[in-house]
Amino acid sequence: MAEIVPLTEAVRELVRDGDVVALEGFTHLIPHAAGHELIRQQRRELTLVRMTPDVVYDQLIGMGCASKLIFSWGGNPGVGSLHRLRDAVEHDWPLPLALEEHSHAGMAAGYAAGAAKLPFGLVRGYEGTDLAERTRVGWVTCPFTGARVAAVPSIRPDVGIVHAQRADEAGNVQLWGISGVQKEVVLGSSRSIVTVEEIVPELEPRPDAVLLPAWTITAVSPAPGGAHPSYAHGYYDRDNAFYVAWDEISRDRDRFRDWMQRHVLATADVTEYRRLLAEWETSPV
Amino acid sequence: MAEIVPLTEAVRELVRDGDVVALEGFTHLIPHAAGHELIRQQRRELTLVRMTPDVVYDQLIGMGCASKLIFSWGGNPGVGSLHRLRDAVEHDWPLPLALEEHSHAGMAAGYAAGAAKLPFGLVRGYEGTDLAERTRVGWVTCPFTGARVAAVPSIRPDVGIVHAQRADEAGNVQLWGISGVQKEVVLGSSRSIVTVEEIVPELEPRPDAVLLPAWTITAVSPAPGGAHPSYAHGYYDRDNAFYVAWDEISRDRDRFRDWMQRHVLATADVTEYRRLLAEWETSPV
Amino acid sequence: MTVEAPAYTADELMAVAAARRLRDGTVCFVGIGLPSRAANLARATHAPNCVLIYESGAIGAKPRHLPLSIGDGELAETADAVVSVPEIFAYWLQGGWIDVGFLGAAQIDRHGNLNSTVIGDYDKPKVRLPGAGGAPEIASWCRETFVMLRQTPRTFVDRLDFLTTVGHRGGHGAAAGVTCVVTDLGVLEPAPGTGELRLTELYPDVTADDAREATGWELHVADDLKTVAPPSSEELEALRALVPANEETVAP
Amino acid sequence: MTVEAPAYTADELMAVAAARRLRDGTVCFVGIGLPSRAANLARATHAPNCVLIYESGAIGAKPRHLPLSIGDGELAETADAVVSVPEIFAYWLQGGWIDVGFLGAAQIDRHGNLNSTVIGDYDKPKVRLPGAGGAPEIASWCRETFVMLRQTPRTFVDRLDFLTTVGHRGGHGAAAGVTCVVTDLGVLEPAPGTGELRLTELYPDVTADDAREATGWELHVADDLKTVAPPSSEELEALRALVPANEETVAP
Repeated sequence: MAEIVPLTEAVRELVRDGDVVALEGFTHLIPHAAGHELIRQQRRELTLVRMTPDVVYDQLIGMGCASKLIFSWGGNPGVGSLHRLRDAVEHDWPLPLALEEHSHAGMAAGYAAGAAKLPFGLVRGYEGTDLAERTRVGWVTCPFTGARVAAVPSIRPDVGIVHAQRADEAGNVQLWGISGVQKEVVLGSSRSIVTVEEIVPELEPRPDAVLLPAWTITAVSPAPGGAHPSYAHGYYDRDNAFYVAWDEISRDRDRFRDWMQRHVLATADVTEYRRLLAEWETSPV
Repeated sequence: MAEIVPLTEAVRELVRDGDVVALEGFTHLIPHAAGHELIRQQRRELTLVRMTPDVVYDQLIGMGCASKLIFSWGGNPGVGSLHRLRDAVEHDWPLPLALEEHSHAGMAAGYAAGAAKLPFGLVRGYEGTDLAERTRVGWVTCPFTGARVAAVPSIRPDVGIVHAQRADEAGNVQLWGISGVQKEVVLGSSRSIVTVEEIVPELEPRPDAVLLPAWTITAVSPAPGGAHPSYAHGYYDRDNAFYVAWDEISRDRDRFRDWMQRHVLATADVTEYRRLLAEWETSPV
Repeated sequence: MTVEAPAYTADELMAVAAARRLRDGTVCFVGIGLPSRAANLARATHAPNCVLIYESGAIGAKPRHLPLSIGDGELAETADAVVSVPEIFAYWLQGGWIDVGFLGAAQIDRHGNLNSTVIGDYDKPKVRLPGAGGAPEIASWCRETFVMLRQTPRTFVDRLDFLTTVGHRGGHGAAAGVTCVVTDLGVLEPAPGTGELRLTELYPDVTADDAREATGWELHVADDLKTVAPPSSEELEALRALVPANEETVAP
Repeated sequence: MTVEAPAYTADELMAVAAARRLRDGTVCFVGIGLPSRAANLARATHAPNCVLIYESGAIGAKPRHLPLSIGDGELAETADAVVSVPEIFAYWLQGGWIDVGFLGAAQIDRHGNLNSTVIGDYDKPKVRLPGAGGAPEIASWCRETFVMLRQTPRTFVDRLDFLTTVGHRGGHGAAAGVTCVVTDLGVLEPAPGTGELRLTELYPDVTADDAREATGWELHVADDLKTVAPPSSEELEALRALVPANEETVAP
């Protein structure tokens, strides 16, 4: 049953060095505040799982939190490369990063299998690609038709972390808009943290909403603005300028570290981070 | 792209003798009007697929439309037996009926696999039961863990038939409330018919709604009241008294045939059927 | 049956006995009839935060009256969420989120295995029953499974005509299988070690011999056989507010 | 490139050339950048009933401005439905409902196979690219796949560094694979029989030799090589209403 606790406490209690951790959110509701807290608490040797690594994993990787990445598309959407991810893969900086890469469809099937507590998921794919040699994919034969179908390993993280719009006081969570694999990652993980924009007295039903009952979640932590630079549908827009700016900030190791020091390590939480960022936006570095 | 056509025409054009036909709707939105039209047009040798055969299949089976039934629970919910189904299985009346039976979970996985155009679905089940010997179930081995997992055949009907609350004039369909496997059966079938309570100018988004775009549907047919004695959430309630009355009507072969003759064969469509039934309700047989 | 002129029916007693076994906050997977009655009674009395999940996809349903079908409109209207049937089985039931599943059956054996498929031979059935429904997976994937069934030699059999649902999973572990059978005479639970169902509780005015006579195998009786307290007036009142007294119920 | 002082950019020409190939009512699976531009241009001009599906789960999105990311809020707001990511891939893409999928890549070979994984050796990459994303399944499951890619010897290569996506499915059948490659010089299509990509259309003021020089394999040219009509003012106007002229786009 979900406990409502501060994010610092949720991360301290629930995420251990060496854990398999998935921070999900498909372009929407990316749990940046939770990512920052992992960096502040200096988690190490994490296996990070995420379909679209994005800026949040660029930061975690660049700060040396990860030893392995399981992913399907690792770019800065609409902008270009993730420089810290590339630096880790191309030059082992700050640490070597093992990769397990899938296609989106394969990884989505793996998350669905994880939520269903199946050991693997099925996808008609991988055949004929070089990816098949480089990733964890197996093959099973259909007992009825003899067809060969690709099997992808079920994704069952130690900790699943997502961001949502709302929770009620009992810890039930509601999110809406593009919902990605958030339901799957919460249901498929051993422990889960959901950061939310706000706690409200009642969760009114809405179109295209996903509800996660309190009894499927370990911790709910308020983190208003916690998806920035991603967005929270109905709360704030995507900070497209930040994604463009990140290309510059992250290109250089020192500049990246300075930025992280100032904006993440030196801030206590998402509120301080957002305040600092608002200053930065009026006078860009 | 869905054409909006009368139900008589949709059934005439799209359902052939010998077809595999699934009329779905899990206790809610059961497509009774379409079932009646199959009976009026005297379709024969159908393989009927449905998780919960219910009264609609009792009628089709008793009227000799089916040669095989694929199902997972065949009773009159809250009342007892389906007497026509039992008579067919126990005494081959009016015709022998081959059975392929699953558990709900197996059949739901088969529908999901059908929608995903996979040859089979996975379920952690069937092991140790006598069902495994009596149905189409296979076994596959997880390439990662060595675990044995049951494989159920994908359900890909020739024709999928469901009932929904609304369509717009372009043939997009919206249904809400308990949504069962309706999306899966429409997406997994070669052809599909959706009967609707009404055609409206615009489909407003609602909580827990399923939208089926016009380009996934072959025919949309207006059939107001077409779920009776099942219900259409937001339109009319379940006719619980009818389900209880059906126990009596269907128990006897002659009485069953008389009832079907009078209420289905002698009526032209769902409107006439409902009118007749309203009379019957004021003066029960 | 030696119970005379009870102030309550056997169905009511069964609902009360099962309801009492649900702790507050328990996540229950319920079908129609007695299970729905028991779980909703628990919600209305000592366990207001029991979570009811119906296989039609209604999660956290809070019906004011008992539904006649697992897909009744009131379930969707009062639910926290309604999901598709493939999802309820894959993500929620197989996903391992359910504490207690409820089942009925036509036959049960000493191991808690259940038959809801046929009486007689499968190919030449004497009685064709509705079939498996959700039963096999409920017993496989819920932490515990409660069976609710009237006790007669025809239902409590030495040998099932068909094994639809594996009930015997030893009564412990993450998915313990059948952990209790609530009948109209008392309660049976798996014996430690063997897992064989034995009589552990009796209703008032019922004897162990009554239960033995109603059982098709040699029924063992626990040394510390308990007596179930009769329904309190509060329980009966809550139950009758949920169910019209003359209502027909046929599981599931 | 021999095009001088065009009244339009190469990106605009590519978007126009691809948009023209979409018939009204086509169901498109689009990524960000040029594909989204092309499909939305088609919607704004000759094909108002084109259906746009984004891999983020937005079905029937009708953005007024081009999204910068596949998950932009406007996509969800204007969509007929928003479904989960597992569902969009399993039921809709693998389900076979998409007519045309769009892809970009870092490298393409003469068979239409694509690399979006690495330049150089996989274990010691010179450039680590973003990876597969939805590309392999888009090319496998859409009826046709359109590739949009600037034509240079570095991108149109004799041999891929990594085969991320199988493009070559013969150009026919239920899932035809890559059926056209829209570049900044013209259009390549699979030759009947061999399926090898050959030049079938050229933009105004571009020669076949320009295209040959920009290709890392010996490029065959169709006998009936056509010239693409320059963008009409209506097309350019519609396109510029969708995209700010100075906007950066990096696929996908």
